[in-house]
Amino acid sequence: MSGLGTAFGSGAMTNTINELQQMGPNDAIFAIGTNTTECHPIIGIRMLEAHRRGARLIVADPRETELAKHADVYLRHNPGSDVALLNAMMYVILTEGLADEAFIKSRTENFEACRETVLKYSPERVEGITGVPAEKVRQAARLFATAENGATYYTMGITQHTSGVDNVLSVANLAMLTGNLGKPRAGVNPLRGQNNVQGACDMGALPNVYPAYQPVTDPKVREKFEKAWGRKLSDKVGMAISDVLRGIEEGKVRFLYVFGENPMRSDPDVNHVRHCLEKVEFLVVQDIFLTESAAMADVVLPGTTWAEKDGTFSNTERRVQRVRQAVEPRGNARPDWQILRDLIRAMGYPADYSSPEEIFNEIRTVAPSYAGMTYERLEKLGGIHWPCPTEEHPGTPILHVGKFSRGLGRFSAVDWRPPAELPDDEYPLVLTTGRRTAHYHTGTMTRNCWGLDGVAPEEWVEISPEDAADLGIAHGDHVRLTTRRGSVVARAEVTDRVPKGVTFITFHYTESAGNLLTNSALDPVSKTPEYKVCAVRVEKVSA
Amino acid sequence: MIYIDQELCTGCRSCADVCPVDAIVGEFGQPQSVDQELCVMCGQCVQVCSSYASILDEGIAPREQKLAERAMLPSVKEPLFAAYNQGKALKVKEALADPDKYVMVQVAPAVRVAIAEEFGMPLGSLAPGQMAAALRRLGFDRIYSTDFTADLTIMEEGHELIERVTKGGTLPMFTSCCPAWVKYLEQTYPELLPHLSSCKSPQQMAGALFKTYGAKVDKVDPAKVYSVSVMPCTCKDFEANRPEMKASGHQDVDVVITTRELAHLIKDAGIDFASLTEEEYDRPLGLYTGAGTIFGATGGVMEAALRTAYEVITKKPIPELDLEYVRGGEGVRYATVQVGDLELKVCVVSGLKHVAPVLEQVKAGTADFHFMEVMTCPVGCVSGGGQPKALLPKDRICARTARTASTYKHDGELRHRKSHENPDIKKIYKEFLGKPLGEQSHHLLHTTYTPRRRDA
Amino acid sequence: MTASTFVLADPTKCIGCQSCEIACAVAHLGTSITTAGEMEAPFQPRLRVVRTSQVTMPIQCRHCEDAPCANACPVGAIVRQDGVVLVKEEKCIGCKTCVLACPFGAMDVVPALDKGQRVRQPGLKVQTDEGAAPKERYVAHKCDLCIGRPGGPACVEVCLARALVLVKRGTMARSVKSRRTASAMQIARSGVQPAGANR
Amino acid sequence: MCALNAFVVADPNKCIGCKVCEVACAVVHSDVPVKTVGQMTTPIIPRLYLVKTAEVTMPVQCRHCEDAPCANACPVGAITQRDGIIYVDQEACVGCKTCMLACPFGAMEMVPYYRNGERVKQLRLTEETGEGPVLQDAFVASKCDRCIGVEGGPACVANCPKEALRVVRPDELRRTRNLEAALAVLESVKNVIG
Repeated sequence: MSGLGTAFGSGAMTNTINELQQMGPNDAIFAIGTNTTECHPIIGIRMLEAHRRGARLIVADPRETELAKHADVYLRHNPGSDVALLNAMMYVILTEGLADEAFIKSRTENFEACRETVLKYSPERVEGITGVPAEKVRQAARLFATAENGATYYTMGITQHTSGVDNVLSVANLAMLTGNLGKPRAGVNPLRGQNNVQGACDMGALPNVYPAYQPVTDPKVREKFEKAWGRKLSDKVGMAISDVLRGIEEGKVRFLYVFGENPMRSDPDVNHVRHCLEKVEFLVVQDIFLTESAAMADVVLPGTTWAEKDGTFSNTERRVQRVRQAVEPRGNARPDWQILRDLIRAMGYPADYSSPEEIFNEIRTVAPSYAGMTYERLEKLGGIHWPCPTEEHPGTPILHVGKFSRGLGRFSAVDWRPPAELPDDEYPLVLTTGRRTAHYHTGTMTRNCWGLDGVAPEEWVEISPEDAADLGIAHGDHVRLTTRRGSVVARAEVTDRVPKGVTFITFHYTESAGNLLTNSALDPVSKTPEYKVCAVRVEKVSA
Repeated sequence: MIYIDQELCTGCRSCADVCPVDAIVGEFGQPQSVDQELCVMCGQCVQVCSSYASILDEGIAPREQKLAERAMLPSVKEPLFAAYNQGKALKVKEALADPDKYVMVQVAPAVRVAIAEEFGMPLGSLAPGQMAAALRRLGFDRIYSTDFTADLTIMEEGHELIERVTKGGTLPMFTSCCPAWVKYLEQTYPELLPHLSSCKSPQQMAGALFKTYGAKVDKVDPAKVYSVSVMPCTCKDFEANRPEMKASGHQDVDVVITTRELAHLIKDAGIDFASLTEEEYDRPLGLYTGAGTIFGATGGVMEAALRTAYEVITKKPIPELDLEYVRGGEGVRYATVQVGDLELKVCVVSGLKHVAPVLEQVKAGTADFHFMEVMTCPVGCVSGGGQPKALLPKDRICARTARTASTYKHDGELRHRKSHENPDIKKIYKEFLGKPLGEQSHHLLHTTYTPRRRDA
Repeated sequence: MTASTFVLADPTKCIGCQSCEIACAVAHLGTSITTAGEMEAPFQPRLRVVRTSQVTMPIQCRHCEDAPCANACPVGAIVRQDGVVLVKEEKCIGCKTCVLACPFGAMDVVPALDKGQRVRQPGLKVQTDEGAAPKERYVAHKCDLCIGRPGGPACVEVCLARALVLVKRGTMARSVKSRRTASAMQIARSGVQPAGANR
Repeated sequence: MCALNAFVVADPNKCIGCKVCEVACAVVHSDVPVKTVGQMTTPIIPRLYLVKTAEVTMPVQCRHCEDAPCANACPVGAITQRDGIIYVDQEACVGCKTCMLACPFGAMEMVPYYRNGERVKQLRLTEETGEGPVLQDAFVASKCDRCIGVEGGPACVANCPKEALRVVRPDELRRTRNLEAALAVLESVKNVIG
């Protein structure tokens, strides 16, 4: 979010998913740090279909994902070496005259600084950092830059690093260098991990902005919201999750309201999270199942599932869509908006919303990018991409056409920095984390689904055949993974999906919670933890 | 003689894999038989055969009948397998029961490292004393050891080698103590027979002495002496029955039984082998040195000969007694030994199937050595066809290793380790034989060989 | 002669999502799974997704014309019915010879279910340190092409990548015919002729 | 879910019919340790049986059926499953032979009962003979126990000179075959696509 905001003026996906269906031989797909076929299977299938129609497919991932298997060029780079890899690709594009000079000249700024930095990163020089043969980097760069349109896709493999913002800036640099913005079948496309995370951000569920990314520090903005809501508002930026946990430790945060989130499984260094949740004076958790976090709460508020809900979801491509209630809520469960409304009322504010649509209409008055959307239009058009400023506006499938949200696209000079924790004698392997198709996040929903849990009932840690042989581990053995934070036991999947020196675990399973292991070191700007790299020791556990 | 029970054989031909002379005849999957003319009676097929008589198989002859066919004692309980050698235990039992017979027994070196296995002791257990005790319980009148005549063999063969090397006899010289090897050479390479040492095997030297010197010592009529031999070997009976083996004026060795058959006799007599206390062998023909006992292992004859030849030629004590370079496992080994001014080159062949290429070299005149030891069985007599038969393939290997180790252990622990230092060897030369290669020796201890080329 | 139809996956399309496994397990479950939460029935799909760095695709029964599983079955529990190779569960003794016989690994032996519930054996007990308890009945388990299911095989229906297809006798015949034609054309065009035919 | 019972099976294309497997089986199941033939005072009583006909040569043994018909047929509960092995409690067996009738493989046999190398006699069962009543020898059901507790696994497998026997773990076998089948499809798809 922070990275793309800096470069383009908007943190959202620039293009749409359906464009994949128009891709052909003149188009290129560059997927970096995204296990698309597993985590976004529908998009993954579209990518493979595009590839079958002739679209070029370049995949960069330390793990040989399903998508990587099909790639024209697969770059298996070391975890945490993304900036070096991307700079090396740009080096090739620059030195081989494949850059889009016209686009750079007319649409961007600060190119020289970026160029100067990139020219330090020849593919040969960074081989030691990335682990990718220089020739492969060259192939990938040429394949991408010579395509008429090149679309870049990424997810947490890019963002969940202490260099997450740098990684995103580099992706943005590459897209601008090749002129791949503001046009179809191109763009920079961060795929959101959850169905409505875009909507939550749009609504200002971030420490520094009001709905529609209007900064809390801007007096004019504050004035607008004070007028709309009839109350005095703070001019201070709020806390990131990591600040909240520190705040609890320091006694500054005494009340915590957790809402559709399971920090006891989703946050890094779970042992530390537990310590904080135990310490906080009053903990309220609102969820649809009694999660590990809810089990620690003073008060649990039962929420509703997707099938019991009404309202809108804003998906990864900024498309606002209606969600309609299918069944009545079970037991004491209530829709989130009702719980929140009653809470606001109890706190003395006269909230009198009677339906989600009423709330949506209020959103339209304060969030300019939603202003032109009505339930009727959403219904009729099957969803609208924001920004949609007026009721006559068709919505904006592609951002930055002709002009970036911030005016000129801004190049950044980005140097590679190593991850916060690297392997050493005590913890000799790299641990990286991610998801599997069958399960979603902390498994709160999916592990309660018979079929989904049926195909993936337990954790299988991926370990390379070489490392397994060194450690005397056979496929199916139980292994213990230990980091400086904690230790979990899981089955070993001996597979060359991971390279030598790298192990992989998910964070779906309570029995072997991956986030007991992960490092809570943060990106200095986005405050995103480095889930994707830490040092680990693996041992066979005798049965 | 070696036979294959047609009722039991499944035709797996595992025996053919170990037969060094391709004497196993038959189609795969069909019962096999032995080409007796080719067969050298090494008994390796007996050792490897795993096709046993099952109690669940109602279509085969009753056990009693099979025991009789094999001339086995009726009291034997052990399972029966398709490949077997015709036994002589019944004859021995008969002789022991005959008051008119003065029964002398010799036991070969390799028997003492294996016999205890048949009584539940670990593979390769060393039990010379218990064996002597058991033989005495069985009623043998004199308990002698082939190890003594092994020492004697060294005296004769060592001098023969020195003479051939120094006076220009046929070289290289071959050892002649393995009867299967001798038969093989007679039938396959008769033109090389002059290379064989003229020395009889230790068994036959003992046989010739039992009914001459031995009878004299005991003051018995040689005609009443019944000479029994206990061997790890299924070919020794063939050797004993060679027509020329009558130097004493009688059949030198009357009957040969195997290690396994001795165990049958001991069990038949109800002797609890494991609880016997150790006893000595009788003198003079039972006292032996380490050099004599290592005849049981491959390279042992060579090592024993070198220990003596070195000292006879150089008149100096040999600096190192354990000649590791001639020891080893299956295959061919070469070594060069500095004996005074002579650079003596030797060759050791363990396992008869490895000998043909070496013999081809000898025939071609390209063999660069003076002296060759050949043992038919894989690692020498300890792995002989008459030894206790391991039930599992891996134990067959373990047994070989353990028996070899015990053989060298025994050598290391004996008071004398060089044949020429055996006091009773010195004595017999003084009292009876004169000197090595002398006239009496020539008559009693040396022999000749017969080509037996099969007509095409 | 009626050649069997079968389901086959295209490894170039499959993304390994295992939706087919879930669809299969659900289709054969006999009870509803629409409510989340605790459910006792074991998860027993009749096809399995292979997922390695070389290949990703589900494997299921080919309904072989000379089904080795059926030919190996000592109790005649595997039969063909309308071209579908089926397990007669009531006859199966769980001997696993069919597992040994199947070259595809398409045969499994799993706990037998009656209305989603496991069934106990009359005699065989499992002896553990905690004592003896009746063993559950196990039966051979394989693809039955969702015989009797209105929408046809559930795996094919659910596959979003369209990686699974029902290969029918007609499909095969057409493909074989077109390959024969192509082969003939190739020989004709390349001028390859038998020796001596050049007159 | 616990794994399916493993079993031993022979490859008729490799088997030469030497019966080493039978001997090895009897050796490891002897309650008196035996190394050499001479140490054996009992007959060789194996738990797998060489079949040798014009068409086939291979030993046959128990499949450790999941629904073991032998066990389900046993009237005294002498056959149970322990650690994935269908196991005969020979002390409990009454020698009724129902298990032999039930087993479709002929893997069950009724054999003389030996303990410490000696035949076990019946408690009271006598046979009327000309010389009066004679106490009878005991017989028991006998079958493959996959060498439970034997170091190095089943003796037949470990000792076969032709490596014709192997332990089949059905789950592993299925996975391996699945993979091979998938690779074969991939190969043919590649060939067709070119």
